[in-house]
Amino acid sequence: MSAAFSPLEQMVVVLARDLADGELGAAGAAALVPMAAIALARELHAPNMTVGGEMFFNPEPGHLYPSMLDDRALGRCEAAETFIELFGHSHHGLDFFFHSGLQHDAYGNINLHHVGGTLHAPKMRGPGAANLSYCHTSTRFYICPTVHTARNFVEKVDFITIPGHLSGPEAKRAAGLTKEGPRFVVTPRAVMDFDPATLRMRLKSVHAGHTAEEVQRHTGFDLGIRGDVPQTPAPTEEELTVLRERVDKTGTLRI
Amino acid sequence: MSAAFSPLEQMVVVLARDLADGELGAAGAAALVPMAAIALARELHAPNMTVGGEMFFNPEPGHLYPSMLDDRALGRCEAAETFIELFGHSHHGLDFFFHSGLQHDAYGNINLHHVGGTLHAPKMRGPGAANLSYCHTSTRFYICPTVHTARNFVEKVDFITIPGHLSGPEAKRAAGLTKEGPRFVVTPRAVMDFDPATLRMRLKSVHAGHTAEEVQRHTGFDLGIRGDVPQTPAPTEEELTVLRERVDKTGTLRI
Amino acid sequence: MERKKKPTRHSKVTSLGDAAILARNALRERPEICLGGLFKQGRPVALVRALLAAGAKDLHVYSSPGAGYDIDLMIAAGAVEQVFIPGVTLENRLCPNFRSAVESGQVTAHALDALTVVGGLMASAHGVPFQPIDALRGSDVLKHNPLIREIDCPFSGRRIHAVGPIRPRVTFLHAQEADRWGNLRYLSTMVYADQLMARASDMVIASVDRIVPDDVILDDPSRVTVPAHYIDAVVEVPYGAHPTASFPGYAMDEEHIDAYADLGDAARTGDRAGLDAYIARHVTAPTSQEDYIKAVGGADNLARLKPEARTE
Amino acid sequence: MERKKKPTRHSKVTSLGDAAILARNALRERPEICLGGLFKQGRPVALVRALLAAGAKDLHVYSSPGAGYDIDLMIAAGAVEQVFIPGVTLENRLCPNFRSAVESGQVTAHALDALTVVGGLMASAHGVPFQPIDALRGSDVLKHNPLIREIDCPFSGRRIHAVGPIRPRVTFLHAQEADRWGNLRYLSTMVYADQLMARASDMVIASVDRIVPDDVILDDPSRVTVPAHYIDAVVEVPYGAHPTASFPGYAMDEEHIDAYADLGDAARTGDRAGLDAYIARHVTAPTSQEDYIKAVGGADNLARLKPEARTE
Repeated sequence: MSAAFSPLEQMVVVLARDLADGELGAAGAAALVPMAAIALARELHAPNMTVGGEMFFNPEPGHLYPSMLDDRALGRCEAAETFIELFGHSHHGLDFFFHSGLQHDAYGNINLHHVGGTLHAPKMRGPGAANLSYCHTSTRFYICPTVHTARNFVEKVDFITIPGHLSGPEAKRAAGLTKEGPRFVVTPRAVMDFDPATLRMRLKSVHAGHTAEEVQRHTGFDLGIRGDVPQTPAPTEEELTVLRERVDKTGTLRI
Repeated sequence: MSAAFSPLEQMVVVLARDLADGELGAAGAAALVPMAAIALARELHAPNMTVGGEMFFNPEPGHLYPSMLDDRALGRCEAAETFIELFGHSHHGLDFFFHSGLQHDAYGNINLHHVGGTLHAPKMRGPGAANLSYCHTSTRFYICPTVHTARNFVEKVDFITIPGHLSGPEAKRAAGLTKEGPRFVVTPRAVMDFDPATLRMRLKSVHAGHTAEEVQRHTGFDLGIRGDVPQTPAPTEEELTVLRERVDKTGTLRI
Repeated sequence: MERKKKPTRHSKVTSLGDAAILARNALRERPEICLGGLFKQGRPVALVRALLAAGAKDLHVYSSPGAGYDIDLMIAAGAVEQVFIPGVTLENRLCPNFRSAVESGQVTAHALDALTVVGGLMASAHGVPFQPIDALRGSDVLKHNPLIREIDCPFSGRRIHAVGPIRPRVTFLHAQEADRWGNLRYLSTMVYADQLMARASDMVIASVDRIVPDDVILDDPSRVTVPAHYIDAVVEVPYGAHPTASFPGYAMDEEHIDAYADLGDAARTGDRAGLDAYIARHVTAPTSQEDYIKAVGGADNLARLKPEARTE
Repeated sequence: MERKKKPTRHSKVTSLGDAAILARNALRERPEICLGGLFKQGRPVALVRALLAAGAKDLHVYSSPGAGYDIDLMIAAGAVEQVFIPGVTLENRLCPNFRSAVESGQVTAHALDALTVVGGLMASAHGVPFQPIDALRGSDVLKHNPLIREIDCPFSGRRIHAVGPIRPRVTFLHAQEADRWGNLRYLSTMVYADQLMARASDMVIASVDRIVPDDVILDDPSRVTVPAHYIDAVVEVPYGAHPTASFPGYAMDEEHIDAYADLGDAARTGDRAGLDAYIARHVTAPTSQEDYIKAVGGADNLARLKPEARTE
């Protein structure tokens, strides 16, 4: 049994395990958990991973920063690029990317534009998003919001900023989305994946200290729970030690 | 009366006088005379000229180099660009540029591809040319070969690498060439310009020590000589002093 | 012989106030302004404040694909009509005045993506009538994006997207250093879309934390990020990016931005007094950057914004 | 707890011979090779010699828009079928073997311009199906250029040109420095089209005058010209660009290139013995760069190629 760990640490470890050596990927806009996952994977099993596609390569920050678009995090890295090179990466795609939004729906679509109303007469206007391409030019992406409630997990998003699986396989094909799309949804409560036949989200495992019933209660659509739901494998002692000693030296993931 | 000067020095001075302050221009491939002309203009009357559009800005070489694509000439300059920026400059155009070729014809068209035969079965294959755009995206250009014979000044070039005035105003319009095109042809013997009505080349002035008859004899088409041809104004003492003391310190133009 | 002295080259160094008037007048012809930097990094905020103080109105604002504090402040000051920026956020929280203005219909915020903005700037920089884009699928942004259109690709035969040139009338950039001719040296790790914007725009005005001697540029030309050719005016403004970052000089002032956002949130719920006082104190009242630095607690206070050394 | 050691990252450093075999085998799949540098600056000549020694044949050669010595040598060695380079010249004289081979019909030299080549590399680097070009008029090159076509511009309605992606199977680059991961640092003033080629190509192999410690890169990331992401193999080859220049290490060896061109001119008039001996001595016989350096007179001789200091 491993030591006590925070919900964000659990998220980081789940994501890190799925990133393979030699891959190229980037963290996206809400970067704390993804950057930690990438850094942990590089320390543990993926030394040949390249962090790139966001105008810098392989940053070696002194500690975790909430945004990667911060020279304090990038002062030491291997190379810097500009938006012109990012234009190319966006077309060529990465191996993995991360997203999260104001709303996420049953098919993994993400909304960052508005909740309620219309785009130009919104009830609540969100930030929008810069990069809409990595979600489908990349091999796969992960959805990893740091909150999980029935308000941000809804049956249907009000606006599809980032397409996930749209309304399922047929819609995805029609839109020309040929890659895997969202693979996992990792939240502080649980891990979800998508039914291969319907591409609807379903509960895959719940983190220690959480229950399937609780996760369903905090989700605005049916998670297709049948029988016992496995527990998310907790961080191993090695994972936790490396995470705390070499990646998150200041304990940002435990605040 | 000014001091003795070389044919190349005369060419440099003629070209320098026509370059205005505040303009943007570049030297092209056969760069010795154009670079000297640009540098002389900057020293004498055009301190706000920008040398750019060829992947470097405002070089300050220690002496004249035959090619500008030489880091010895570019070690001191204001900035370096790449072919991507050159792509943009080629579209936006410069104020002035320079060209010379294997053959130049009566309408200022320039051939760098082949003499005799066809492109893929040439009698003599030339070097080709990298930049075909500055000749018509730029406000004007100059033709300044360092030899002037009946073999490189021909009625019609075998291949139009660099369009000058094509076969005159109508052809130029049809091809979408909307700028001035070649303004002057400056050689070691003389200065030529183009008849505004026909756009055919004509003798404008002969350099000291040369005659109109001699220039015509070394030109493969009729230069439209009527009556007396003026002499090219010789370099002034100031021009020559500045050229030798600040631009061509090693006397490359006098070899 | 009496020889003429070498003629004098004009410096492009100007004052913050003159730069703002130059920009404001140009923007009256065509209101498209573009801002360099990205989110809380390298934003030309001193120039933005000066432009607001000079009374710019009805602006159409572009940027690299991500912006936050400055666009929010411009909206709070009532200077903006349309926003052409894909992502508008303070990163750790939403932009309060942007939200309010869009929700109330006072400002139109177009749904765009990064490739449209970057592609449009590329088309303008390259001098071509459009830039093909082939990486947009499935997003509702495609239904609303006013700048792209579908075309038949002459090479692949497929339907792809294309964007025409985005040519800002005025672009503001912030760099760490420049010479007096306007050659900009970025010492920050990233340079965002700043080079591209400089190449794409009609007029470019840059603020720099300091002017350096000519030889600094000539001795290391490949360090110049934006050549002077593209620059119309350069203004020496210490802390010119504040409250955003200018590495390695100073980090983003998160405390300042958070306090500003709190005032914006208060204004959303009806209490605009704090926000108005903020604008008066930081935008309207200062007649110089020295005044502004005093208003934000003086240079001693700003010295706390350590960039946290590269070798940490 | 027993903790695993941090796993090991693979170095991309390889030998000249292995790099040449890697390239040769890839080029057997698709013979499109691209060379970095420009004319007599920064050309990857050691890699070219190694590729010739490894027996590459029937190559289609691309480059930045200007090349000379290396393409001429490749033709002299009988390795080239088609040339896609706008300008082929030694600058002070014509390329003798290029001329002979084109005049005899042995090699096809396409009529191209710089914007076609650069635009094709841009399309490939950007991942789009074509690059619009709107600056080509009046040249006979347009009648023969095999890579461009006319399209109707969807924005302006005018007829413009477009070029599809140029995606070299292998690109050779020469930089002054790299770390063992393949992050390339150019210390030369210009970097030509080298970044663009790296982004546009399937496989990129770089020679560098020296490998530097990791920290040199990490301490100054904005000095990295081509990130390791784009690089498949890096070879440490002192004087790897010789007889072309690698600033600030060494200048172009004009004497060597002129002597080579004299042998080429002799071959044009029927006497190929000198040219064959040159190829044997410089290309076929050396089994290492040390051998090559000996063949050109040793390091002492090369030390004469002073780059003439920036501050001259």
